[in-house]
Amino acid sequence: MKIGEIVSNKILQGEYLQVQFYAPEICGIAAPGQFVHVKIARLRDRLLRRPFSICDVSEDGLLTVVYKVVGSGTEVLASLEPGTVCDLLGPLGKPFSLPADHELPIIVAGGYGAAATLLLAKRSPLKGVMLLGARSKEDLILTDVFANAGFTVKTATDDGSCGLHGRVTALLPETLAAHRDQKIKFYGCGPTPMLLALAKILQDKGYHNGELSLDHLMCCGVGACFACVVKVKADNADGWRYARTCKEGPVFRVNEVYLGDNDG
Amino acid sequence: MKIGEIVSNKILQGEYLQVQFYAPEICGIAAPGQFVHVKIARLRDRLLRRPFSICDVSEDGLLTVVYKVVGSGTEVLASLEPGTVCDLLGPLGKPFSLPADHELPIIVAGGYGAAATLLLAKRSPLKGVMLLGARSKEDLILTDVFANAGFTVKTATDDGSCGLHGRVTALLPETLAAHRDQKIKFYGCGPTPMLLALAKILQDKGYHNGELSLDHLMCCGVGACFACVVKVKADNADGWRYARTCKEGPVFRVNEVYLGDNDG
Amino acid sequence: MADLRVDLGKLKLKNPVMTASGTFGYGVEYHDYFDITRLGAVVVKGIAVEPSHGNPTPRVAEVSGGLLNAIGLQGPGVDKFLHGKEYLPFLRSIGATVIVNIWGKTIEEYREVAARLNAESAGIAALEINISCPNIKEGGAAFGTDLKLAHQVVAAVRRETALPLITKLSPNVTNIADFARTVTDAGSDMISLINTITGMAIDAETRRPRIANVTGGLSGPAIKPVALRMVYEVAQAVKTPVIGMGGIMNGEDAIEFMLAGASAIAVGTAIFSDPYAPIKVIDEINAYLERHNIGSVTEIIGALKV
Amino acid sequence: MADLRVDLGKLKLKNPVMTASGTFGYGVEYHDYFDITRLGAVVVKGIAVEPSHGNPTPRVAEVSGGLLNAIGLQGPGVDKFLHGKEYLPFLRSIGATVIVNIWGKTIEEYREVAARLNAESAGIAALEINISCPNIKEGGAAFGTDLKLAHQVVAAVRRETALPLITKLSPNVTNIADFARTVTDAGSDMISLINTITGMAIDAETRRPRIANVTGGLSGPAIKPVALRMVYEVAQAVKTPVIGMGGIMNGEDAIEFMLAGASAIAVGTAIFSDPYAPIKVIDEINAYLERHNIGSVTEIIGALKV
Ligand SMILES: Cc1cc2nc3c(=O)[nH]c(=O)nc-3n(C[C@H](O)[C@H](O)[C@H](O)COP(=O)(O)OP(=O)(O)OC[C@H]3O[C@@H](n4cnc5c(N)ncnc54)[C@H](O)[C@@H]3O)c2cc1C
Ligand SMILES: Cc1cc2nc3c(=O)[nH]c(=O)nc-3n(C[C@H](O)[C@H](O)[C@H](O)COP(=O)(O)OP(=O)(O)OC[C@H]3O[C@@H](n4cnc5c(N)ncnc54)[C@H](O)[C@@H]3O)c2cc1C
Ligand SMILES: Cc1cc2nc3c(=O)[nH]c(=O)nc-3n(C[C@H](O)[C@H](O)[C@H](O)COP(=O)(O)O)c2cc1C
Ligand SMILES: Cc1cc2nc3c(=O)[nH]c(=O)nc-3n(C[C@H](O)[C@H](O)[C@H](O)COP(=O)(O)O)c2cc1C
Ligand code: FES
Ligand code: FES
Repeated sequence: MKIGEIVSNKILQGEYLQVQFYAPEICGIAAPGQFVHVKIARLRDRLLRRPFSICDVSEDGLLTVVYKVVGSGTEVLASLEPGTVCDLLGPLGKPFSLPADHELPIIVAGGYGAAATLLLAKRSPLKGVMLLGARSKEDLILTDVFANAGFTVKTATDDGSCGLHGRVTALLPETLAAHRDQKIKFYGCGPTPMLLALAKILQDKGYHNGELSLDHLMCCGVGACFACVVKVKADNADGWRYARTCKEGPVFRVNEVYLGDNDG
Repeated sequence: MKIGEIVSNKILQGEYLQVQFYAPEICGIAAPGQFVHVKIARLRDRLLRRPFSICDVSEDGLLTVVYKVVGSGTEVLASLEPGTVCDLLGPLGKPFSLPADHELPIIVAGGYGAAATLLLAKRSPLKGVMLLGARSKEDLILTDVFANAGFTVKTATDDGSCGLHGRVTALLPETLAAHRDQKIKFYGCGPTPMLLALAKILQDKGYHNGELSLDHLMCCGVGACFACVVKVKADNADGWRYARTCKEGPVFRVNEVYLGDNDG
Repeated sequence: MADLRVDLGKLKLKNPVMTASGTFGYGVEYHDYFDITRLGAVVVKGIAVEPSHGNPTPRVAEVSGGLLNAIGLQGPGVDKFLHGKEYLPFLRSIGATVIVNIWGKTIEEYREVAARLNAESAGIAALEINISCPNIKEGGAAFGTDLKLAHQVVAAVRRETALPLITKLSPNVTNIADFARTVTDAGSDMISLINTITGMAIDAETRRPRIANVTGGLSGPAIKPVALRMVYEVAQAVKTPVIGMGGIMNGEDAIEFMLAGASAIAVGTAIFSDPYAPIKVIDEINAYLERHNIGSVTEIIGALKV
Repeated sequence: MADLRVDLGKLKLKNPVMTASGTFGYGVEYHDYFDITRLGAVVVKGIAVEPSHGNPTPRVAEVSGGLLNAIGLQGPGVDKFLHGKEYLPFLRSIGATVIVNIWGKTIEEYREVAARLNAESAGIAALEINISCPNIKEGGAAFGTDLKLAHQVVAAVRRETALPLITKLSPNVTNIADFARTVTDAGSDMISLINTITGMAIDAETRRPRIANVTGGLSGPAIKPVALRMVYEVAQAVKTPVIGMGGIMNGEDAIEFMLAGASAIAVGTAIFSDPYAPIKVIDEINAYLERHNIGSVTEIIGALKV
């Protein structure tokens, strides 16, 4: 098999697809929360690579990405047959740090956030709680995989079709109450508005032990172009600076996240 | 089958490939010497269509084009699998007029000129002579097809690997001698330098009964953009004007061809 | 069906979609493909006083996302345009809305072609002055890149005709808004932009320019961002109605130009890729408006939220 | 292996391939991918006197054959650049050939950053003055589109340093050759071009500009024909060595720029598509020269047959 070769590419669930690349080197060193930057073969009039979180890696060198078709790049990706070779750059970005042995991980995720935190769940010493939000039932992906990894999965949907009717952050209070005696480490991954809301809750409540994965439209993916920035707190007159989510992130500590006007 | 669908696409001989499209409407009205303007699916960063002479048409609606890979468009074309649908415009251009019942056609062709004159040969009332030139033996295409159509095929190659060692126009004198008593109609199709040389011989010798297919890099293919022009004789101070090979040509009368400095 | 009519001051069109001069011949070439009277307007290839050979070949080179051309304004001259059956008489006979693009090598030539067209103006909806030509009298400086010359040529044409006047701006300038103000000042009723951006292509193997004229004009999707920006700048600078063009391939592109401030748009290079492109653009604009519940296309003109 | 060394007057390079400022960070980001000392030069992202946030996001939009960006010159400021370990000290430590791209919002700021770099110039091969910035003192007119301002800023920097000086021209002007002459006059040893062309992208669905800054700079293959033309015009107009850039994706593109008159070239946006692009360009230039039996790359500079 060639490096970057697509081994399978099929519908995972609802709007989500799952593609597996043969990428033994990346698999060997990938850490939870990192991403690969994919040059999509055949997308000739578009120059940029597309970033995707590493969902899973296998010992035989298969790297799994879970994705949704949202534009031309993902449309072409969805049409690629097994055997097509793609050029992958990675693993890129600052990973989540694993919880310490005694720390209970609580993951709050939305959208492809579930995919971006699966490796974290698998590698956590203590198995914790996965709070997963989505628009509707069919968008709640990978719940069984998280359950198999030993996590308690709780869900919330905007339309109430599964789990709590409302925002995923609304699941936090009861979850925290249930684990009142444990040292908790928070993890978050999902749409930026959700993460900013989560960061506010955690910062307000003084839960500093946590990490959120904030990303933004990327070009280079390696920290060279300053396209992908979000505001993080800084020790300057403004109280913030733009940090590169591809290099200084995507994972930031809860406390780093700037809660003022954040266009990122 | 869909209109424009590729039915087969394979090597014909040497560097030449042959593609068949399902195009019943075009087949129904195509005349010898006309061309189709092909939008090559998947050539996303290139806007222009690629013009190809109609080599053959069948009663069941299959249109044959013979082509050589010379750049990105033909490279992509060569890679298209049967089932791919292309957008064809045509038939375009002024066709060859068929020889009258008593006229003996002598065709002088080089390169894909053989493909562009096959329909002419097939539809000629009298079967005549095909003079075919090429760089080397393996570039002499369709000789058996012309022979099957009743034509006498004589060849010339630059490297002497088949037929006369030299230019195809050198085959003219003996051919003319052999048919001294017949009314002859000349046809030419091939690289521009060859056609200009042929036009000069014919004009000098007073052989006015003939038609040459002169083409040039095309954009619109329908006469709208003036990209594809060659110089033809004109009744003005300069003695020439630029004629659109896609609309006023590609077929011009021998006598129309301008023999002064012709950049076309 | 949304209301597609647009009003460009003196010029009222059934829909905002025109063809870009030089990419649609004289209309007749495409009437076999679709009914060209369905177009907002047919803008014909540039017409001058005299017939003109145009440039030596090769005249075009395909480049990434675009086309480089140096056709050099080959054309029949105004006489033949007015009387040759495949030109204006044909367009008149089918009832197309016709805009005549004009050019000259001196101000006098511009003036004269405008006067000639004015004298037999039946069936002509407007004149479009292409000022991207070099002025041979003034040593080759293009009218379209010199504010004073641009003013002079528009004013000279204005004196000859009461026909609605469009001035087509060259993008090869530092400040496009200045040119918009100047030609408005000189009496232009509308502004169209952009013409092609000067570019060059080289064949590394032969070491020669890929077009005989060495440089040519770049068109197609490659120039769309520049065109959009200039349309936006001009629409901000003047009240004169704007006709936007440059790389429009589909209805979405057309909508973008209108949001930026264009009251109408023209489809050019896209036609070489698909002769039906202008008609598809009309349909796609309509589909967009219906999808967004917008009753009239005029509602999106300049409706960009910044 | 052909001889790839080029001589740009005061600046001698092991090969003609640089990185374009702003597309290669400060070098360190790519040193994991290949040995960046192999490059003719590493041109770092623009450095100013003070640290700078840059523009709000979104800062980029992908367009047909190109990229629109309005990063807004986010950067660490000259102090941190000189002393922060991931900046100049790193580049010095590995022995890279470094060109520092500089900018300012006033002439004084340009002068100051040049003076600061001059004072600690070990490891700096040249300065590149980015004049595409708006001059806040003069009401926002960009230095690079005003001949007088362009002259002043180059002259001011020239007085501060004996380092080889490159001036990077903006393509958003009517006559690029005039700017080449002016900056040469003001003491620039070399000229680089082109910077990005101002453009705009709009999201038809949201009706908003696709980048927060409304307009941005277009780069990539879309601008290559314009860049080639301007390089050619400048090379014809002045003797000052030219560094060409704009849409260079591979060795063939690089050769075309050198044929047009560039003594060296820079790879920019291509790096986002393939981080190894600059190294591949070096190899492909060499392969071209070997295939054509050309001993030295200098033989193709300006060797276009017109
Ligand atoms: C670090 C990182 C990890 C990601 N992981 C995943 C993942 O695991 N699964 C997944 O489905 N998607 C993921 N994304 C988003 C993914 O990169 C985009 O969906 C993809 O680039 C869109 O490409 P396109 O050509 O289909 O869409 P385009 O035509 O480029 O854009 C379509 C829409 O998607 C938005 N978009 C484009 N690029 C991005 C981007 N980089 N981030 C967010 N929105 C974007 C555009 O603004 C536009 O609205 C990730 C993004 C980042 C930055
Ligand atoms: C009326 C007409 C009929 C033709 N019939 C045939 C045919 O039956 N079989 C066939 O193999 N080819 C034919 N050609 C040539 C064919 O159109 C070109 O080979 C093709 O367009 C090249 O496309 P490309 O993308 O592969 O090459 P490009 O990358 O576009 O160009 C590669 C090389 O081919 C040259 N070239 C490009 N377009 C043309 C063109 N239109 N005419 C001549 N040279 C060109 C270029 O100058 C360049 O040197 C015909 C051309 C015309 C005008
Ligand atoms: C082949 C060709 C010929 C052109 N001829 C003319 C012309 O005669 N007069 C004119 O004003 N513009 C001419 N143009 C410019 C177009 O009208 C249009 O302004 C430009 O191509 C940008 O639009 P597009 O990207 O949609 O093609 C020509 C363009 C092309 C490609
Ligand atoms: C994301 C990005 C950032 C840039 N930043 C700078 C900069 O800081 N200083 C500068 O002089 N040019 C900057 N440029 C312009 C490039 O150096 C180059 O001139 C331009 O992109 C054209 O080359 P290309 O098409 O190869 O990218 C930047 C370009 C891009 C795409
Ligand atoms: S994408 Fe280039 S710095 Fe992050
Ligand atoms: S290709 Fe347009 S006129 Fe012939």
